[in-house]
Amino acid sequence: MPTTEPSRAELLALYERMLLIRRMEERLRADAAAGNLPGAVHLYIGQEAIATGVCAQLRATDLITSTHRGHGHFLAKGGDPKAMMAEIWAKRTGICRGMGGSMHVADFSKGILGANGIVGGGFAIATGAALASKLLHDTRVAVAFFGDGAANQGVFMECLNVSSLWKLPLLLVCEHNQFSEFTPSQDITSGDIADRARAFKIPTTVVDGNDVVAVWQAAGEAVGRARSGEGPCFIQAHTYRIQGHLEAEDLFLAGGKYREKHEIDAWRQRDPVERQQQRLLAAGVRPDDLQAIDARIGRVVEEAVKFAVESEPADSDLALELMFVGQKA
Amino acid sequence: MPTTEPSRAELLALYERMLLIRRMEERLRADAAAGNLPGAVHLYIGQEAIATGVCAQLRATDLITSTHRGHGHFLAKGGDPKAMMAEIWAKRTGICRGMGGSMHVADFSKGILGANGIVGGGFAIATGAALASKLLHDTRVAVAFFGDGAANQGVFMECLNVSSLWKLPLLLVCEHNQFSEFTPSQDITSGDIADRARAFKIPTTVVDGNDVVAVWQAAGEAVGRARSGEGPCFIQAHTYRIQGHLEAEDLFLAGGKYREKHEIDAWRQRDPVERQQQRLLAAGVRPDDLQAIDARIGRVVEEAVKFAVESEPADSDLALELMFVGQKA
Amino acid sequence: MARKRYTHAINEALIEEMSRDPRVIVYGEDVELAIMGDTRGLLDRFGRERIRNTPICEATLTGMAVGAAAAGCRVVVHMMFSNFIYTGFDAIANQMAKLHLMTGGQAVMPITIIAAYGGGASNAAQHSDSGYPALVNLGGVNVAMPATPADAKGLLKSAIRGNNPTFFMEAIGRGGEMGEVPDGDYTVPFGKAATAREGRDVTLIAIGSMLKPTLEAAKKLEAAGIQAEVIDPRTLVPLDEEALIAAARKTGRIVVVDEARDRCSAASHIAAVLADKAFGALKAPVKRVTVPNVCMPYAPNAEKRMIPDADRIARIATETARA
Amino acid sequence: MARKRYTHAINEALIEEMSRDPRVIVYGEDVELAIMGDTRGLLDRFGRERIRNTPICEATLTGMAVGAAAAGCRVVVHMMFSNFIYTGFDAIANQMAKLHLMTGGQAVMPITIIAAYGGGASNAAQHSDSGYPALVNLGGVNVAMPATPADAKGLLKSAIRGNNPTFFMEAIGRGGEMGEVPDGDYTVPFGKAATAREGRDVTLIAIGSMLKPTLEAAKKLEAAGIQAEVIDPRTLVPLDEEALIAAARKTGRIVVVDEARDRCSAASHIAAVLADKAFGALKAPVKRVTVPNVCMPYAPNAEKRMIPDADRIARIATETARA
Ligand SMILES: Cc1ncc(C[n+]2csc(CCOP(=O)(O)OP(=O)(O)O)c2C)c(N)n1
Ligand SMILES: Cc1ncc(C[n+]2csc(CCOP(=O)(O)OP(=O)(O)O)c2C)c(N)n1
Ligand SMILES: [Mg+2]
Ligand SMILES: [Mg+2]
Repeated sequence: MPTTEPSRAELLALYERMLLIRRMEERLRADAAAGNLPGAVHLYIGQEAIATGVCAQLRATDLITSTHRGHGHFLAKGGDPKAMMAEIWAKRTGICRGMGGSMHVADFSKGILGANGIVGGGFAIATGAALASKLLHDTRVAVAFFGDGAANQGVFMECLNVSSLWKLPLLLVCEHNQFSEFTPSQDITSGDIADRARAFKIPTTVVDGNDVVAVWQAAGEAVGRARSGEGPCFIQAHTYRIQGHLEAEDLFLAGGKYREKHEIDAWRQRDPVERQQQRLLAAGVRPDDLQAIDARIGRVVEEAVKFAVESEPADSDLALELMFVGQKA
Repeated sequence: MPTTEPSRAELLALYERMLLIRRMEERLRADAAAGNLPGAVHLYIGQEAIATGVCAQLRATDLITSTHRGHGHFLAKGGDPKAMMAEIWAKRTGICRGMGGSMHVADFSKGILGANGIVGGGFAIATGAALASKLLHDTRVAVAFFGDGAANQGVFMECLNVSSLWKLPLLLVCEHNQFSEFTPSQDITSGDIADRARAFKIPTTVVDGNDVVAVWQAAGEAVGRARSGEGPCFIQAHTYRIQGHLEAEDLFLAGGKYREKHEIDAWRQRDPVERQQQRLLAAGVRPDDLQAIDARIGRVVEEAVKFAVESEPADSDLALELMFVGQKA
Repeated sequence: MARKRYTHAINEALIEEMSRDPRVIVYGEDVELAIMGDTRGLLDRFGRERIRNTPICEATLTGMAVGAAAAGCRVVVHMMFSNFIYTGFDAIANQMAKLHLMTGGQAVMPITIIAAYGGGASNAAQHSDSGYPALVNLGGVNVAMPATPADAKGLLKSAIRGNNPTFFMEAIGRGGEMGEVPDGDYTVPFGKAATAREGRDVTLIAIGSMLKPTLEAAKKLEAAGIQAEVIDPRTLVPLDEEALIAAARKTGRIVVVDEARDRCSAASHIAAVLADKAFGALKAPVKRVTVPNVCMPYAPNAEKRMIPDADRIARIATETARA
Repeated sequence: MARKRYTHAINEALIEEMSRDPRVIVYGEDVELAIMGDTRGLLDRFGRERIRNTPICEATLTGMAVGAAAAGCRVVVHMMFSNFIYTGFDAIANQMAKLHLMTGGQAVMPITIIAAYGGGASNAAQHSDSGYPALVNLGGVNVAMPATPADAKGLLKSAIRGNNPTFFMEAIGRGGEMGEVPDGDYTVPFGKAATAREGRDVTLIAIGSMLKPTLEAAKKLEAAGIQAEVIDPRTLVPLDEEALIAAARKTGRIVVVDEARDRCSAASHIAAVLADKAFGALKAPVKRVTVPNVCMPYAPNAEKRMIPDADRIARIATETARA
């Protein structure tokens, strides 16, 4: 199958989406450092190309599951920056009404079945969503985003098996960012994760996860295959987690070290946002146009923060109502 | 590595052990049909070559985990027929004092860490045993016996990963008997199970599970490798479950059907006990000698049943003592 | 109304609900040939798109239910023995029970999980647990404990139509028991206890599988001149506290009977609720008749010793009535 | 005796027990760099043979503990947050809690599982459960609930030396709290409640993380002229029923405080035990102060509303003392 090249408009859209994620995350980093955010915050900086490239191939009705590092997936799938920001600020206007927070941003109306605090928690949910799509004959595709660490959870294999057996419209996207918390991936991962998918006869692609176009192309093929009833696909995207596992990780590490600064610096050279910027410039896009995008996104982020800050705190009794549909806790 | 050929004495020992398992199982089948046994009984008839061939390569101190279909493994690893029979008869002289029954026969003093009612329950236990062996530097090998159905449990993959990473002295033996309860294996298993082990860079052998010599040879190599510190091995042994999933399965099936009689008949032609008998005869063993073995085993079985029948029922209050070591329930 | 087996009543409810709503699907290990009997005939009627055997992978079965529900199905998962709930517990406890809250009410999970619990068949410890207290404690899942064929049908239909995850706990070994079952579209609401027997001397609260020996015990008590009231909560979540409190106030003498292990059992919880909210009316210690804190031994005599039976219930009820 | 942090006390116990017995091993996700702080420094001291990071695979971590114990190690598994216990629940509930019985006493499992529970840090529902009631109900595992640094050290040492599987529940967010910790080989026996404060008007039974707000509440009560006795069971399995009953008899007025969800909580169970065995001495309804039947919301204000605090405890204790 010949690889599709993105149009200039598509290239710009990919860039803009990545930049939105980047700027939102940068702002969250600052607010976390300032002590404005309750709870743990896991940032997606450095991995933006993956969520962006994949989600650009999805329809609004398609379904995704995400991870504890879920802001990027939320935004890439069309989630509202304001509602996400308010959620992380624990406000009643948050997308989950302040009940979920950073690790649980979800917008079911947009097919975002939620970030997830349980590593590996998304596999079976996405598989079930793909099953429903198949049984209801509605051509929706389900995508499970997950980390290299999550690929060691047994449910990963179980879902490879089930989805392959039943030819479910499922796309599994492994974001191999080299770490699982403070443990280097190679210390806890035997063999090549892609071989695990191959063992179940699932078509597999390994891509540069810092190249949004490469991701977009791989996802395009995979989603097309899944949607046309050919069953699941697996994409392994190599990338790097630029930030700590979570903000304030130094507190947890108490002087301990698990990676070298030069490694981080080397990966900064492969920054996915900058690479896409270079590509656009090379394709003749004017720096002014890029700056306009940046300015626009700056305003989106500011508005989101303003909205979050000015919103009311969450309803402190809401949990009693929300444990069940139409039934008290 | 050149394959080792078993000596005549070894061939005879393999035969005798298989026959012991066969006769014990036949007797249990009869007693189950007669309503003498409480609880469910899953028989190993047709699969005897696997437990026998593998356990013949083990030392008394090596450790095994087994399945709901565990009588064969128990006997092959040197478990006492009397104590097993009494256990299944729910007697206080049973190897588990009547607390475990058919699905839980265990003899820790012989490295038999137990049959297991949880499909997939043995993987991690065996992996943990192998870990202890490695940490305590005592060269014990751990073996996990499991069915094709169990290979779809996620813990299988988790243990492939852990054991491969840590080069644990673990042997994984998949007894592929074509079924998981009433479901044909191919309906619920995607790809080749052996490929799952290969994905973790674990050396893998596929053998005819109805040929005890082939199993013995494969196990010999694998156990040797594991013992010398080279890490885990995987053996897939193809076989067939001649009996129902459990005795009295017709009751559960209520007329439903999941396999054809001719299929069973075809596999009867490949009976592992008879094949070994033929091999012995071809090697010049006299029929009289084989009959003597049969007679000897007949006596062992009779004694086991007699012992079981004549033993006292289990202590009905024992559970209150045995939930903890030195602590009341 | 016709006399039917418990298993048959479940089967009937499944057929009716699958016929009523094409979004209802059923999956589990060996559901096609109906290892537990309750899914018999569904394959022929509805085809493999709507009922299917799965691989053995409980962790995925429970998680998949969440996803399939989120994407528009009404999911019935058959977990066979309730001990296998533990194998699939992660998605139950961390996702199913929490997602509606965590998503601010977005996730709606019409999921019914069927599982058989309890001892009495020498299935030994790994196939005999009555592990529902852990489910009750989760907070976000309903727990239905049908004791009769009629309630089995009525509660299962309510579960499948409902919009909350519900555990439908089958009383093992009672699958063959008979009882009157209303025909047609019979549903039993959640959170409504039933009075199985009226009486003024002592209140016996019997959960699920314990209803039958409790009713037997009540007969024995009657012979001894003690009128026992027998109440069946029918669902543990939601719990009909009002009815239980009213029943407790009526006699002031309470025995709660539960096949769960004693510590943190449903019996403990009900006793605690009454020791709080019916305190003023209590005339005797609130008693629990439960399984001791053991897992089920295999030997029939040892197993019998652990499970509450009519004699034990009657003995303790008599003491309570006379205390 | 020296003032130490709770986390530091745990760390000390680990170091002492690993030094004492070469068969003690520690594993878990990110234990090497000590994500929870309590395993800090072990790697340097004992090397990767005895403490090591694992892949993320809780189902295997718990099952592996059973096998490693059976083969001669004393195993400490760090599960990080107690919600991940659910992920590894199969081997806990089906193997660890049952094998000693099922094997007729052959399997001996010196296993300690450390996990942090409870809310208060806006970690949201999947990182804030106090799920120990499910463990208590299993029957075959001990459950230790250290509330103070001293008990953290003493109970952990007992757990590691013991021959039964034990859950050692860390009170999250209390890792930084200080308290006197006896030096050297200090152990605390299982099944012995501690009287944290004497009083004659009302008995407050406080579990784990709830000891601190309960002691605060007792101070408030004192200001109002109410003398509260505060009892800390320290282990829920085994449970020091005798001490609790004696304490209940002393005042006849009981409040049980528990960070678990209410239904089938440890508080329910203790209340039930007292409504049975201390019935004659009770002067007021037995009260529970617990988390309502919800999972933890993320927003700090909403979370605070759900977790019992000194004010709520004091209010209910006052009502109970005056009832
Ligand atoms: C079931 C479970 N176990 C452990 C954790 C703790 N934890 C949170 S993130 C993480 C590492 C995940 O690594 P990976 O999947 O590679 O994702 P990344 O953080 O690299 O994006 C761990 C162990 C958890 N949240 N859930
Ligand atoms: C966790 C769990 N799930 C389901 C079952 C029910 N069950 C018992 S045996 C079995 C099939 C096992 O198949 P396989 O592993 O191939 O072993 P075989 O019976 O063929 O020897 C199933 C599903 C169980 N015992 N444990
Ligand atoms: Mg990672
Ligand atoms: Mg099989």
